[in-house]
Amino acid sequence: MIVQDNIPFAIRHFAPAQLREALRKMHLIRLFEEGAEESYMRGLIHGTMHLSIGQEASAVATCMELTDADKITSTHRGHGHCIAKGADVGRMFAEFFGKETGYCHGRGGSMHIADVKTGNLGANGIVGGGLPIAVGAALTAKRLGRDDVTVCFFGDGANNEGAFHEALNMAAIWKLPVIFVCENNKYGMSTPATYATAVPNIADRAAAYSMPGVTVDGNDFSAVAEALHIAIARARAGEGPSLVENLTYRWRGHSKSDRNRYRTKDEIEDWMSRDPIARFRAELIAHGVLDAAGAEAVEAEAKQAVADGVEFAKASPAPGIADVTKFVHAEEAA
Amino acid sequence: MIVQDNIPFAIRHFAPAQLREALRKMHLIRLFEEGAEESYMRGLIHGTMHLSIGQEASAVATCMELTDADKITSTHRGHGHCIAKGADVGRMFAEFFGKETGYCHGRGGSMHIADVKTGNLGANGIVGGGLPIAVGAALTAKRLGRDDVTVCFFGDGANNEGAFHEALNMAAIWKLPVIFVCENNKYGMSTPATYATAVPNIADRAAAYSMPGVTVDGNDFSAVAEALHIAIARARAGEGPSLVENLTYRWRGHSKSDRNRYRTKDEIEDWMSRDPIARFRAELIAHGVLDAAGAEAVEAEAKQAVADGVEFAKASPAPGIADVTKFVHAEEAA
Amino acid sequence: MNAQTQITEVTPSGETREMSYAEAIRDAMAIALDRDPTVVLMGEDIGTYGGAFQVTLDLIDRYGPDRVMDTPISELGGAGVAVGAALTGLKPIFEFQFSDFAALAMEQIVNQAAKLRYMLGGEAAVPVVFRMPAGSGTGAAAQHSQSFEAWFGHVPGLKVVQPSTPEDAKGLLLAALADPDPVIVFEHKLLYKMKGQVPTGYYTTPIGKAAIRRTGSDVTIVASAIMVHRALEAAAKLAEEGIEVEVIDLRSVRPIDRDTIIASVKKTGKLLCVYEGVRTLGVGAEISALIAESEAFDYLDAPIQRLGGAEAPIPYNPDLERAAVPQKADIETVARRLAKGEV
Amino acid sequence: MNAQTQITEVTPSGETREMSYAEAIRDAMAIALDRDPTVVLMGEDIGTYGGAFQVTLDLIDRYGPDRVMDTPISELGGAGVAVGAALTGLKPIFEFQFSDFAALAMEQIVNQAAKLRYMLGGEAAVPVVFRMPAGSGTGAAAQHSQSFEAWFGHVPGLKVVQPSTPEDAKGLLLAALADPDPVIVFEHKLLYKMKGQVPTGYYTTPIGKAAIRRTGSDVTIVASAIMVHRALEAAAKLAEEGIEVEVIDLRSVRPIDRDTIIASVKKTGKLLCVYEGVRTLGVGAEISALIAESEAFDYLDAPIQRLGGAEAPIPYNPDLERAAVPQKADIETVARRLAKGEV
Ligand SMILES: Cc1ncc(C[n+]2csc(CCOP(=O)(O)OP(=O)(O)O)c2C)c(N)n1
Ligand SMILES: Cc1ncc(C[n+]2csc(CCOP(=O)(O)OP(=O)(O)O)c2C)c(N)n1
Ligand SMILES: [Mg+2]
Ligand SMILES: [Mg+2]
Repeated sequence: MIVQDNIPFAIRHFAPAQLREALRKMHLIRLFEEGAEESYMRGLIHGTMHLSIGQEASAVATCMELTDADKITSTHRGHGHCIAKGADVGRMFAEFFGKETGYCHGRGGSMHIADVKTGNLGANGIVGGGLPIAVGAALTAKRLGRDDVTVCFFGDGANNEGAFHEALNMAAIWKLPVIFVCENNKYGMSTPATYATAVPNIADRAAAYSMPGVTVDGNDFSAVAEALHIAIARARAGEGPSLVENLTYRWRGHSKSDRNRYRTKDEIEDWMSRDPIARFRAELIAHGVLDAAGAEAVEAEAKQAVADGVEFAKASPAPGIADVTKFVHAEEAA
Repeated sequence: MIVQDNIPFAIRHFAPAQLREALRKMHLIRLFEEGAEESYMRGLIHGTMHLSIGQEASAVATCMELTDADKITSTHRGHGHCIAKGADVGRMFAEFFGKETGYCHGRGGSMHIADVKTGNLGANGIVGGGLPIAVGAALTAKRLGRDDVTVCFFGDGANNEGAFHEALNMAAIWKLPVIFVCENNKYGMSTPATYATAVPNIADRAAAYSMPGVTVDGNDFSAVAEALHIAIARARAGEGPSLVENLTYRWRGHSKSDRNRYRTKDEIEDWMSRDPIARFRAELIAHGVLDAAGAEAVEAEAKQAVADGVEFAKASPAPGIADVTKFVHAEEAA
Repeated sequence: MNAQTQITEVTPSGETREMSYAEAIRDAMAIALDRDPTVVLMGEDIGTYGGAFQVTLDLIDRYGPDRVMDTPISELGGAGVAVGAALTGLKPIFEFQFSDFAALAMEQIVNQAAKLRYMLGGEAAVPVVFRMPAGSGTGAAAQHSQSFEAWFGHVPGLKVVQPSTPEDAKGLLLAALADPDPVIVFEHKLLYKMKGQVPTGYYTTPIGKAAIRRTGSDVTIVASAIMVHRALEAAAKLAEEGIEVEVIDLRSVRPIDRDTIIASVKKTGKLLCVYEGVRTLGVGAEISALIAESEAFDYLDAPIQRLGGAEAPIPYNPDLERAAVPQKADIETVARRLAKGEV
Repeated sequence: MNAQTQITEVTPSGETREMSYAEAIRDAMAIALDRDPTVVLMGEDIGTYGGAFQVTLDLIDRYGPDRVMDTPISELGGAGVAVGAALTGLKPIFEFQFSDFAALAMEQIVNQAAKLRYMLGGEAAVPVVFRMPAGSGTGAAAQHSQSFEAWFGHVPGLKVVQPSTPEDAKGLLLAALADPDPVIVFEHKLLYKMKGQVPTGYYTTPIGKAAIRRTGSDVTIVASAIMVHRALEAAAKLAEEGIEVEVIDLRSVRPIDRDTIIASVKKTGKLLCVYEGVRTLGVGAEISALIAESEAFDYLDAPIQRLGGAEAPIPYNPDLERAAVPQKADIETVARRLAKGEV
């Protein structure tokens, strides 16, 4: 392939249909989360949730080259990952509404959203909880001689958990096909990464595990896709794990109860001006992958999917309370 | 001070009496552990224990500049640390014999040997258990405006515990006066550090916490003392933590039940030929700190202390079984 | 900061003020920070954010980041730092954001904090307090809704309390801090907004004493945390039917106040234990067992009943979530049947 | 290694062989490794070293390091890797070197493994086995001698077994592995050298069934792990005095075999629970409570007795250590008093 320096990696590397689909997923994530927010306000969703609005490029670009056989482990801020990996927003809404048709049959909610069939092993309510699990998934692939890889999403806050250290070390010594993707959105809840983490970039810590570490602009779809392309190739070639750090930002508060006392309006607005979706969309148009009308159509498609999803969820049945202990154990073993 | 390049740091830096005392402690550790081994064979000690024979320079040189106000946290292989910090071998034997006069009144044994008065916060049965505790001790010093430092001993095996990561990160972000001293004796039980740890030197991991990390010959008294001198000065000056890695070797098996299937005879003999005590002793003689007779006298002193210690321990009373729940809570709160 | 180790005495004023459970805890912490310079608060997002449940709220503004320390997301290490600090002269109050995350720190709490005094033959003390927001009912699902008090209650060297009122939340926290040994305080998330009269100034509520919240002669209910309120509601309802329920607020899981419970059961002859933790091996198992082995055994007129959490993780769906822990109606039903001799 | 997911059937031979408890566990693991290519063993020093208690011994020589994996000293991460592997197609048997170190891994065992199937609405399974050498008696003091079965027994989604014989050690481990959900196996360190007849070949011992080890009509003792043997010794002694003790080996803490225990207590009218874990909130509390709430209540002729571990960490001194857990003489004394109506 002839490298054309002025053309971003993603445009060179992916077919137009793939790029269009990526844009669709980014819109879908944004619209899904806006829809979830609205449903929450209207009392259709209870509990809490963690929105990833502003981080869509990171989710979608990271999953760009993954197949359903490849696995991801996700986080409490996992809606984007779930959609990026191929989940259906109707079943996601149904889960958030606590319905039997939801991905977790209403037992998990936002914090445990999963879609095992598309390789999403689940969001996780425990910060850092998915890190060793991802390493285990990669171990399975290696032991069973499969070539699937596992992508482990985690946040800047999670990188200070002991689980991070133990997981990266084991992945490295066993050369496992896992890619650790840190979504560094500058804060773990209210705590700045600059306060909580003793190094400037999370990727600096890759050296402690003799693995490659790279920090990229997480709002630049192509930059993320390229970093993942390299890391996935390395993993599939049996050369072991990598750490990729996507610098990004969440526009919303940490969760539904955030008074937002730790970020300035200026900072938030500055980051909103770097909207990853608008950026990617402009890029696609600039490189002739789509025209403006085509982009509108993509967005409209996503909008329709969200509207349909909400309707599906609303119309779905809730689990019966007699089933409170169902799924604790396998049926046959119950 | 004029640096004389051919004279080792320790000889330049410490007074002859201090160096003599250091040699005495190294002998004392060796002889104490040999005495403990013998007592174990004779059934005076039960349970298990972890001998540090071969690692004496690391223990003594590390503690060289510490006062009783300075703290250490020790490990399951902690006899050397305990003696280096100033403990009395009689009370140590008494502890091993399960006696009321022991440092832990017979409740702790080898794995929990401690001497809070000399600043030894205790050995630890949990690998890595002392790491965050040391950080806490350093936090106390900083909060209370004291200038004492804490030295945290841990092994190469412990460096793969999550506690290592969390502790070093917190020490770094809070710039606490703590020195992490890794005694890298090449194995965690049977597991080679080269297998279990994804970096060649444990000190390489210091970079992940933006702290200085240095690897020294842990059987070279002076090299260890110098590394600690620098780290302690840094800590006392409020500049934060350091990581010092002492490369050393245990001559004995991991514990009393080791079949030693993971090390070659050659390797063990090679390391025995690098005896840190003989080396330090020769150095002291070479630099005129002591003559051969003086060195003999030092060793004899240590021998006597061990013999006296065993007698003290034997003659001491055991706790009464009615006291099994004594010390669970403070007396007044019991 | 300068070394200053004497404790400033604050005289209790004899007055009370209406406060929420969360405010009462905050008040206790402020008093502790005022009177003892060795007290520090530690935890994730307890500073500017004010804590996940806004319990520390503005304490950082009043006491600064050296006394109100945000910790990285490092539960094991954070708890261990608190243990090490307590061992050497500070009195840390460490907040877990949710008690579920204490699962990451069991090593430091159980293997270290609980045992250090003993392992060192009385030569060391670990005066640390761990605050644990616990319980279900917030739609936060299986990893944010657990009740671990039975785990800690099983560990010698710890004390474990579960305040159910604002007054106790303050008094037990101050007692925990005054205690020379590690204390675990379970705070129920659904109680944070509950209001009540709370004495102003410094006071302690003794650890290890249950409280009789309602006297009655027909059935004894021993309940803990939020279940105390559900039991009281059930008791009020049953009183209308002429059934007099004695409601004991357990307050302390370790040590357990045997005497109060035994005396009550000797009077009523009937015991129902109500707790939110999983039924099997939960707090009610211990209460049942201590009665069954005590002199109260001979006074028992009916099998001892337990209402505990379902044998399932806490589900997300709100109806399932409610079904997973005892509700007022469940308590009412069982207590009624017990009173009527139907079990 | 190549993907190969079918399970090779091994027919039980109908024969038995004398083996130690440790050998029986090893035999189970070898059979599992032979018949199912997805089985892997993980743990610290389980390879060349053969495991801290020499349970895996030479399995690394027979199966190689891909099937018998030494893990770094990373209990949380190691357990989590096992969980992730189980979630995606392997069947890991993870050995904790001492069960005490599971305190570091409660997060992965309890928050993840135990709940994943439920949180994901049945769409996932975590068929992992955690092996836990437990108990006191080796002079290893407070951090190497604990009995945590009550903690895990309190957690829905887990199964928890405590084999007391070589035959059960093998059969329960194979049953654990065949189980589609996570199972915790507590192995008592003092039993590793105990010998017994063990069926050769593949078989499973059902999880959740207690075993009546001795029948008797005067007193029921429900004992677990090593306490089964002490109870049997005590029972033999008491038989000489004409006191007939029924000894039930609990075997499974979660689920508990209610039926067997209830039937026995209905027969004897007297119950003594004997367990090594700390008395308060230990396994005996649950057994007592389940009887006190059951139809067996009406058959009880005496208060339910419990003999559990002291309310203290396990001390180092050997005499103190023995005093900290029930011994044969203690069981004898309490069972005798119970039989004679002295309690
Ligand atoms: C073990 C654990 N500790 C604390 C929390 C509470 N909590 C949930 S999300 C979060 C912040 C996580 O920060 P980061 O990893 O940066 O992810 P982000 O929320 O920024 O996406 C915290 C503290 C938790 N869920 N689990
Ligand atoms: C948390 C924990 N895991 C495992 C063990 C068992 N164990 C005791 S010492 C040891 C090896 C420790 O290696 P290292 O840190 O290098 O210290 P060394 O023994 O070499 O001095 C192990 C695995 C333990 N005591 N604690
Ligand atoms: Mg973040
Ligand atoms: Mg080592």
